[in-house]
Amino acid sequence: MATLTLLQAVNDGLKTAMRKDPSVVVFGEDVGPKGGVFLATEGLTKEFGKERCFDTPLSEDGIVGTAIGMALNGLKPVVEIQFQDFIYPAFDQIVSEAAKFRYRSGGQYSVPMVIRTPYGGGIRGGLYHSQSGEAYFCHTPGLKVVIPSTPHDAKGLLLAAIADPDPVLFLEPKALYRSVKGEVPEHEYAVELSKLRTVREGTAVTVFAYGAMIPVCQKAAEQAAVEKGIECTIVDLRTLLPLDEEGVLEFAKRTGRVVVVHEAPRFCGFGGEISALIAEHAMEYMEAPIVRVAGFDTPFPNTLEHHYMPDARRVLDAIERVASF
Amino acid sequence: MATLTLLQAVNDGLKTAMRKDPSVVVFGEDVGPKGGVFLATEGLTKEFGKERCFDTPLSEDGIVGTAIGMALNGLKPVVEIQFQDFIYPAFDQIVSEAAKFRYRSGGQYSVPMVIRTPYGGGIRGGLYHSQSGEAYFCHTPGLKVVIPSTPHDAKGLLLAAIADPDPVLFLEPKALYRSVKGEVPEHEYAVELSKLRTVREGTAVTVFAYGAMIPVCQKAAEQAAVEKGIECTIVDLRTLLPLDEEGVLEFAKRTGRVVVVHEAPRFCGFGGEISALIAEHAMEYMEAPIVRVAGFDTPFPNTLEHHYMPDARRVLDAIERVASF
Amino acid sequence: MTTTQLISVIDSEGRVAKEEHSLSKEELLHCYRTMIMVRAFDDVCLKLQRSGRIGFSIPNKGVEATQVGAASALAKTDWIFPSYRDFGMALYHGVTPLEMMHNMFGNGADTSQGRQMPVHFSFLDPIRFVSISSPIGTHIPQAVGAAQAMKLRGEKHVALASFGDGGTSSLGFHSGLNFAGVWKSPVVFLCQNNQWAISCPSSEQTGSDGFAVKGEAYGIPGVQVDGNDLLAVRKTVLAAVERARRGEGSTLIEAVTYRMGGHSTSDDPTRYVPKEELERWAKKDPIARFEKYLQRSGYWTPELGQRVMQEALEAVSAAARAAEQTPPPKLESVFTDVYRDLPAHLRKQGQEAFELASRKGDASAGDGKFPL
Amino acid sequence: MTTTQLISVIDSEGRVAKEEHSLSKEELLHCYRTMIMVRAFDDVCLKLQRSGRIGFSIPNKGVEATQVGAASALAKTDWIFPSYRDFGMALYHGVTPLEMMHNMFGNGADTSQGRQMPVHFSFLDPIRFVSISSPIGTHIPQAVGAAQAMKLRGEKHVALASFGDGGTSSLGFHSGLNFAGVWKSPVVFLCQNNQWAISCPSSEQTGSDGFAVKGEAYGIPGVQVDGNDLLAVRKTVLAAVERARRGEGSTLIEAVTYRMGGHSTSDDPTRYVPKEELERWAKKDPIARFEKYLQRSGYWTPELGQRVMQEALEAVSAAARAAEQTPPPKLESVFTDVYRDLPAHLRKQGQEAFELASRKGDASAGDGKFPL
Ligand SMILES: Cc1ncc(C[n+]2csc(CCOP(=O)(O)OP(=O)(O)O)c2C)c(N)n1
Ligand SMILES: Cc1ncc(C[n+]2csc(CCOP(=O)(O)OP(=O)(O)O)c2C)c(N)n1
Ligand SMILES: [Mg+2]
Ligand SMILES: [Mg+2]
Repeated sequence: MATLTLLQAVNDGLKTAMRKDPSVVVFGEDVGPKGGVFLATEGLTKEFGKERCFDTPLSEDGIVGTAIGMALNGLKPVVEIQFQDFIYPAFDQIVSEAAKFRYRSGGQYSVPMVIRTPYGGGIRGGLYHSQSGEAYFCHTPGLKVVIPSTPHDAKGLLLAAIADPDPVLFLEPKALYRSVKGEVPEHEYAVELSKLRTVREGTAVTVFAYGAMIPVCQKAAEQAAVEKGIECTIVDLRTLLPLDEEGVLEFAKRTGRVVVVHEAPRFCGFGGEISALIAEHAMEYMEAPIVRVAGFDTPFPNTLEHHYMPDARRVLDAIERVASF
Repeated sequence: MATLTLLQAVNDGLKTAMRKDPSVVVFGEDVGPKGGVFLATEGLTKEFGKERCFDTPLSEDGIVGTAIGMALNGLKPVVEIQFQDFIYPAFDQIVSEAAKFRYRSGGQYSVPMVIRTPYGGGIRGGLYHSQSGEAYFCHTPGLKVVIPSTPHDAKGLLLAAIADPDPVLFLEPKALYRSVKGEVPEHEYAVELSKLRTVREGTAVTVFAYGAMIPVCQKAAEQAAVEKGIECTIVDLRTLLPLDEEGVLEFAKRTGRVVVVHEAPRFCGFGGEISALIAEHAMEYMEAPIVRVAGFDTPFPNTLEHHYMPDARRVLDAIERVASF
Repeated sequence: MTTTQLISVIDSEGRVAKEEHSLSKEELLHCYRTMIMVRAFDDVCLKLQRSGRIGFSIPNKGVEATQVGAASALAKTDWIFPSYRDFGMALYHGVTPLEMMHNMFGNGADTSQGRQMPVHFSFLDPIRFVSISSPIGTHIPQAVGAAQAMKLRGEKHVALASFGDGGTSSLGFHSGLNFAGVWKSPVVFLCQNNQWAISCPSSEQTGSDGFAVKGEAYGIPGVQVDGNDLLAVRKTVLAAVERARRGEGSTLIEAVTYRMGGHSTSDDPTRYVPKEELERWAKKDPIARFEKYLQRSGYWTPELGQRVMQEALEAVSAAARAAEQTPPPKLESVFTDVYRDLPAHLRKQGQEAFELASRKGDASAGDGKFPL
Repeated sequence: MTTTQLISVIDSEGRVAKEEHSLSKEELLHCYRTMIMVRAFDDVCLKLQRSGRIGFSIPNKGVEATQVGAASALAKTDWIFPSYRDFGMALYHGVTPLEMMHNMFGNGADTSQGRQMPVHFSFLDPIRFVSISSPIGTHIPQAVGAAQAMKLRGEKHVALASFGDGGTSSLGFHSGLNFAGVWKSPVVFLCQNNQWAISCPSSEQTGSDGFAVKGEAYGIPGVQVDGNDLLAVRKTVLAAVERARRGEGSTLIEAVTYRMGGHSTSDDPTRYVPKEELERWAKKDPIARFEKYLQRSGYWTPELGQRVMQEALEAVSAAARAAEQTPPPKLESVFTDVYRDLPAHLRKQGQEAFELASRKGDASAGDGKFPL
């Protein structure tokens, strides 16, 4: 097995899919000869030709709109939106079209496709190169929303997303692109969608998180264990929609103490859904308030991004509060 | 005082604002001579001329984008999006621009403007004339989101929204446009934003709702009282963002039993935020699970919309379950 | 690149200067019957709506020649990305009035399972008539993508995207034509300039001189055709289709026509349409014009016309009766087709809905009426 | 309507056929000094970025004449809706290098309070240089709205919207030009065709023949101007500005120029830019060309050139030193300016952040670097 960064694992996943299935096409802004601004698509045009990996005009609406048409007609587009912050021109195509095609046509038409896009903070990108918009898409029935946090999952979830019969938004935590490394099988494999992953087990507190918050939570959990003897379970949700709701409830019940962590603003964020699920279906098991640690309810600042984004300090504080309640 | 429908109250609010403040301009698709597809802007072009109430080309991006420019430069645009379902082409302008202008410019530039749009089901409008997208916007710091449920509030909140220094999304429950009537002062007045309204008081269960769900909850609460002797408090949230969080917690604590109702899909919907707030800050007071009654996690169907939308039956069932827990 | 001269074949008296098409009598009559069927379908739907039996419909009076002329230029292997005012294209290729009526009634036999509003059709056979959505213009880049898939596979099929004058202001118009221009995709863009977008006249939709000229912004040839002239539309679309099949890329066609009815059954056009304008265009009725042409060719008599209309009305009325008696969709249809496989949370929500119905009785339909 | 001939005033040897402008020596030298200041600012920022003192910058080498020529056609009462590669326009009107450097360092004196990335400037004085955002094209309809407000109030000011070749594919381009065409708004649309959108050549951005022709789709005259010729840009923009002031509506100007550096400090243009192309354009350097012209006019010597550059570099370096020593924004700046009045939930979140900092220590900055 090769040791790859998360970014290399994405690249490997794309190549694996393209080698296997000639209907997979990759396109977006700068994904061709340049290989994408993060180099996630590096080498694709070279290996597969510019018919299968190509640049487009600067229009996310056009990228997603044409991808939908290709998906309707037998191709398997895997498109890149350069930054998740720039997905909003395609919001109508994603929310009104991709998510609703199968339903409105009674299954006559469907749009199996993947939209890959780097999301999240930690690179001093300010308001428009740091956002975490997952909640918008998770409130959109018909879509699937996937976020890997390890190289292994990045490749395996991406291959599962590409094989999926429905449109998948694949959010890549750009802060982890080069900062996490891990073993990644060279062959083709899939990590099943809608199944959470246990990162760490502990009986005191359950921490739900995903994406770039996983390492942050791991650090906080280590500190909690070492400094306070509080042992946490960390659950990586991985697929946000359709969510493994049974799994979430199961892990919440085990400890009765829950912390939910994400980078996106708190208000109406994805964490609210986790809290609400538990408050509705596992309330009797709760021994403490369900605490969210999230981005503030402000746009994403640049210089002070480290104050804005949840860090181990904030997660640890929440763990301690919940454990000692 | 005149007795007006909610639709007439909106129209009255627009006229009141335009008479008072010459910088108020109204535009959108079909809002001019036709008076809007629901007639909310009826008579405006006639009274104020086509310089102040006019039609636009068919582009929501253009409507909101130009409105932002006008707001930057001293006008007070009050634009209409014909159906909330058609706001998504303007999503980028709303989320990336209107919501972030003040922040990113350190207060040098701001965009006081109102986007009015009818939302919600109940008119056999199917997937694209029935949606309730409030959660998307409530997850967007920098916006305000307001939903009236009575004619009195429709005018008073609209006038407050127009007077507000920040961008306000004003969602009008189209199902109530003509079905609710109420007394509306002829003069100018404002209903303060970010203050909830108590629709009904009762000690057994607190029901949080807004918009077209208010009459549904009222009906359910009457039935609960008459048939089961369960007395509910109904809270009309009115301003969803910034939410009166203290008020929500206060009313949740009073009964310790909470039902949250909205038309939008449940998953990552606004109701999740209410549940999460309570689960975080008033958990100790809760004597029952916090139950959400919401649209299903599917697109909005047409023929079976009455199954999809929460009705008194479903709300009553939740009230009973929560009361008897 | 843009042809600024309006292409016309049949003159107002039904005369054709030079026989430019290769349509047989049967083919011509098929076009005619289809136009009549559109009008009959409209008439019946209007009555159904006025009597409260369906909620909504969209009239096509005045634009039948554009729809049918365009459809006649396509093969069954081509794809149609239609707007809501295009069902003549489906009828032309063999979709039945009954299949359409199921949608108008939103019953359980509707291809969309009663999920969509009336006139939002979806058909796979005998031609791809891609599921119509309400948001304007979104289908334009989709058509480009579908066409591009054909091109990448080396097929010689084309996609036709149809939209209105209002649709040219949409974002999809810009991105769709721009991508097609760069990719040289085999798409035909058919802009039906019927002079109105609900209550907004096409003169307020754009500052440009007509809509065909917009092709130039994308390196796409633009042509204007008399949309009330079936043979001119057919000829123009056919030329564009053949160009696309030859791999030469796309064409923007502006069919100049007129919406003689309201925008929909919820709309009152007398609030904004000048009476003289309507009268002027009524004289150019595309069906009357085609009848004159057929008559000159010896294919038509007033009696034949009456009979065709009579048969069409009967077929549509029979379809309406059958559709009205078809049961509504099942409750489970609310939950299926969101994804290919029913996910756990939707299974649960469906079960709860069934349980509640058995415990508390069924939900009852409201009396909400569509307002426009 | 579209002028397909490239407008040019100064030839490659600095000759001007006929003195077409009314600029005094001082004015000409102000343009020159501004272009040099842009280049100096770029050079210093590149060094700051390479040495890790700032995170990011955007080079302007090659496009200075377009920026400055356009700015020189505007009055202080006009509004500029710039892109991120336009700060020469701000410098021309009197924004200081220090004000700009505060933004590059994202410090507490930055007008955006360090909230935005570098080069996302916002200035109110001495001219409206409207807060730049990253999403491409969104500012185009905004400029139309701001201009329309002027028009409705009867003011004679104009708005200038500046964007790249890539920007013409954006949704804002389409809606902005479309609305301006219908409204005849007093806007000047300046498309800086610098041949590249990051790694995508302008030939893959559109199928049209250049970008000026796109005006026709909106009934807006389009002109192409040599963007490396300051006097030609000034003349063309001035004509458009005057047309707008006269109430005749907007103009689309395509300034044909070249981005001689990478897209940004994160970009490696050698991965995709053909070497010969760069060499070809290097010969057309707009500053060298203007120097030749000034020299012919007797206003310039190599010594003057050196002195102007030296002064500019010193001013910018001094600004950088001062900005670097200016403290970062205060923690509370994270929470303010979301709304005019701090709402309760943000007050609470801010308090919690302060409390946590006092209890658990301050958050520490990561080492994340901007990747492009
Ligand atoms: C994005 C969007 N905005 C608004 C609407 C509401 N709407 C429905 S039809 C229509 C007018 C369309 O006019 P045109 O494109 O000319 O087509 P026509 O109805 O004339 O055939 C409008 C504004 C919509 N469906 N989608
Ligand atoms: C909506 C959107 N999509 C993508 C990007 C990423 N991006 C930043 S600059 C750029 C290229 C812009 O090219 P052009 O408009 O020609 O301007 P130039 O950089 O050449 O001045 C891209 C794709 C963005 N900022 N916004
Ligand atoms: Mg029309
Ligand atoms: Mg460029």
